[in-house]
Amino acid sequence: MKISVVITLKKDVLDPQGKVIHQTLDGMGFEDINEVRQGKYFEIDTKENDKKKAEAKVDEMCKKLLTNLVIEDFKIIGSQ
Amino acid sequence: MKISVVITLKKDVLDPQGKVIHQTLDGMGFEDINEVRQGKYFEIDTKENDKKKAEAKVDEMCKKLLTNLVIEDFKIIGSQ
Amino acid sequence: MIVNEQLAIDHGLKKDEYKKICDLLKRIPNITELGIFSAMWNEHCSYKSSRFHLKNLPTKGKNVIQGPGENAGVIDIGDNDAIVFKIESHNHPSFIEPYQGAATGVGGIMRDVFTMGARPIANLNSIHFGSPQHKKTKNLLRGVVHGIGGYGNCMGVPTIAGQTSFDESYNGNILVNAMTLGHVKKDKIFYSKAAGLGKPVIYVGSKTGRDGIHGASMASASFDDKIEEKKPTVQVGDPFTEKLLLEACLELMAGDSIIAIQDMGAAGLTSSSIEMASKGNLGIEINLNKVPCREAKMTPYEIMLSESQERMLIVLENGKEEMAKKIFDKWNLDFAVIGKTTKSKKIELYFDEEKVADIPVNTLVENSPMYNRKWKKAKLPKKIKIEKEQFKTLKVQNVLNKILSNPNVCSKEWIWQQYDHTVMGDTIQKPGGDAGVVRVHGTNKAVAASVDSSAVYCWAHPLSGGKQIVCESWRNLISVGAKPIAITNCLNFGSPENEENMGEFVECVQGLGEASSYLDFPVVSGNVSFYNQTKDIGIKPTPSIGGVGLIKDYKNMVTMGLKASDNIILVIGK
Amino acid sequence: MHSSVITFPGSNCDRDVDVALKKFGFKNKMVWHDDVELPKSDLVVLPGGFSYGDYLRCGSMASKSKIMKSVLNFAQGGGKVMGICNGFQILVESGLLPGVLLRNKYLEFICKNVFVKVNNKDNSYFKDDKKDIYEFHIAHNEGNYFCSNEQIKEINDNNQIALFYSDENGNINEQSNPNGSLQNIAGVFNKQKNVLGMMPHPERMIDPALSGEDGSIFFENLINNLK
Ligand SMILES: Nc1ncnc2c1ncn2[C@@H]1O[C@H](COP(=O)(O)OP(=O)(O)O)[C@@H](O)[C@H]1O
Repeated sequence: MKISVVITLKKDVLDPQGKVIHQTLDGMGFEDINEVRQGKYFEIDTKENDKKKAEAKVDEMCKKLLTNLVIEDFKIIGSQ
Repeated sequence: MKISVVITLKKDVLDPQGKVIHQTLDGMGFEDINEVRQGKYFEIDTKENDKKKAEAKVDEMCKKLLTNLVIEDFKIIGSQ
Repeated sequence: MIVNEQLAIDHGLKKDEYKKICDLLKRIPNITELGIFSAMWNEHCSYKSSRFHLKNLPTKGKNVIQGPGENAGVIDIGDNDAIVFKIESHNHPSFIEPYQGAATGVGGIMRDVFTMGARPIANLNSIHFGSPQHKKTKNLLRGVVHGIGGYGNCMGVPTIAGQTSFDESYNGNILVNAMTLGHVKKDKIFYSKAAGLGKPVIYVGSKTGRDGIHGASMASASFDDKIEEKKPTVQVGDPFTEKLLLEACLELMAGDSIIAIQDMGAAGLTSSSIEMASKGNLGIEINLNKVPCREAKMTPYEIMLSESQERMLIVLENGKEEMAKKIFDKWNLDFAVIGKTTKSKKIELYFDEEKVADIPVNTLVENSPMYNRKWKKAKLPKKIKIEKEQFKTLKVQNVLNKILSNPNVCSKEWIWQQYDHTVMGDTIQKPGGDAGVVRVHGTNKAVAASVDSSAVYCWAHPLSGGKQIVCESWRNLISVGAKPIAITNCLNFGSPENEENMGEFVECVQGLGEASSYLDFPVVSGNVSFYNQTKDIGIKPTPSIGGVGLIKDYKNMVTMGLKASDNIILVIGK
Repeated sequence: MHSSVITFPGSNCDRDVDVALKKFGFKNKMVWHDDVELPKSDLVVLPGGFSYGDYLRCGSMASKSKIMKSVLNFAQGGGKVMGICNGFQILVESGLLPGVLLRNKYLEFICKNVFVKVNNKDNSYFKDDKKDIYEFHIAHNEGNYFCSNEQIKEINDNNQIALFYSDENGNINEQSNPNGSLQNIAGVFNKQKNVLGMMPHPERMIDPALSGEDGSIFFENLINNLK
């Protein structure tokens, strides 16, 4: 089973990358943008085939390694 | 309108980060993993409120800046 | 929000400190004012437990241009050249978020140096971790090293030396001390003293966000089990913006429009504006609506206490605003006139047309608390007894292997290889020797720098440990052929409210002072980090000394590598 | 000989290259990324550093800056363009050179001396070179050269590889590959060989007091070839 997770910076945390990408897009003529935020994306392919169990495992991985909850949030966005 | 995009490495491109994360998770006792792939995630908040138009714009941004099509693929995963 | 004693205590103030605030103001402060007092009066900004002892350190010398009290110390190296340098701790944030904590530590110290008009030319760092076996050590070490490299490499400043140690007393409280050296022409040094009335006060750099609100208070509190709750106070660094800020500031500094400049470090806009006003014996008036903000609806309290990185405050000459703005526009940085200097000797803040703070500057600075804390001699650890007989059974080879494989002794190349140590094209002694050496660009002179600490010595005997560490710094500099000139110090200790920890501090500082007086090796800048402890147990006393020396002709530099076979090897000293 | 060095926001080896070019006889001009026109140049150098903080992908945003249009035209007209480190990354992102530079295999920034073997001397950068193997300095986080199977075939067929990581005797093997680069590639040319990108920094090795002097040999040879 393949679980997809998205990790984003918390709302009030500075996203230096997003800021510069926004400026660059603006300079390229994409002027309608309010904000760009960059995050990370993971696809974790596990042997576990039970959706609930697989998601619980990934939830644990996110908490223990993949995110630093000081500045980031995570969300499981798909399982297949 | 906020468009979410996921950018992933093409299948045949080596993902050393994913590999190291896999190994680390394995070492932490998550032994059921087949593979971990890391990608990027963007949330682009545009003034455009027409879903089709907004997505078309983001599609263009991805092609012109956000992805390097030699190694990456992108997918719009949500619009709200 | 109602301000009362409990709220003051929640801000880290003591009961009698809160009473003192009310007495000084002759009223109860509002929430913004309370925030300002708590930031200015905490240990990190006010040095309330250390000032009493620090004043005994020797700070003058014939090469000293600026001693402690400015953003960094400055020494004269002849021919109108001067070196600006300082070391700074970022211990607590690095434990919570090792990458960002270490990165912003490096960013902060570089800002201190270029605020004075100097281009940073070398970085150093002193990092201390718990036992290599401890479950957190590996991640912390990795994160810190990546953070230091991530910021310094992006800035294009070489990291030329450092120090790494492991000891279980840091298991719950690692140390990350970062040091920067910069080069400036002696007649182009900038200070933070505001002067003149009605001069525009300018904000430049990044926007203000809600990051690190109360970071300075966190640096003054010890870790306990509730550490998770303190998490959101960590800031994210943006070395790219800092690189732009560096170039923009140096470009503006090339002219003569700046009266005073101060970076926004701990306690952000609060401490920078108050320091400038205090040094100039002036008042400052700020319209907080003019401050560039990253988030909508930030309150005056948040704006004043935000620790967003990569920001500066400048007092300009009248009429230079347009010219200055052009420079910051070119570098794509925020620029805003947010206030002016006044003769009120007060800090006066306005928000939405309302006055939201009105505090006499002297109550925040001169009247800040100073404590001569109780202390007692720390109990010295027991001597380790090794019987003569035992020595005889040891094999030299085994002993050597054991020493060389000790994490505290083994090569640190895997660390410094992750730091760009050759950018700027003047690094003539890389990490791996006794001290790093960089040429002063375009001259025959070179500057040597080393950072040292020896917690075990200081723990075994604080007074001698304090002396030894200054001597070690001296030896490292003379070993590369440099004449030692001055030092900066970062004093990492446990709680000053614990009499034994305070005792370690007092005696170490005394030792430091004695050795540096004796060697004519004055202290020109420094930083104190207290409350390095987990629960009630303090770390081993860890003063880090950053020494700087001069090599008049870089061709006379000495390196430690053996040069040819059949040379005679001598041991000197006693 | 006239050269131009382009400063992007975040470039940090621009001064170092300026020093090196002048030392070996170039009349060098610094050019701002936001400028539209290149000054008259025999050589354009894109320096190392962290343009735009290396955010998104290294070199990606710099490749969109104003001056790059002129650089593109200049290169298409046969002008000599050299990218060092971040400059190399910008050149691949702008399409002037094939491939991409991925994160180093061991995920760590590497700063050290390496050896590189010159593969192709039939161009103005390495013609009449006295050396086959240089000791150069590298300092990067993303130097892991990669391209598709078809591309690598084309690159080899056109003899576009400029430099390989090797050991000091010129052996090209895994031990001498510091970052996981495909086939140990340290530098590539475009088809016409007027555009060169390389990860190593010759400008950091132009003085006996620095990491070495092989950079001096490189620059001396370069200016002679361009004359
Ligand atoms: N964190 C670090 N950053 C940069 N250089 C380091 C670091 N840690 C150690 N080094 C370098 O490794 C070498 C050995 O360090 P150390 O064992 O502390 O030296 P010493 O022999 O003076 O005790 C020194 O040259 C030092 O500059």
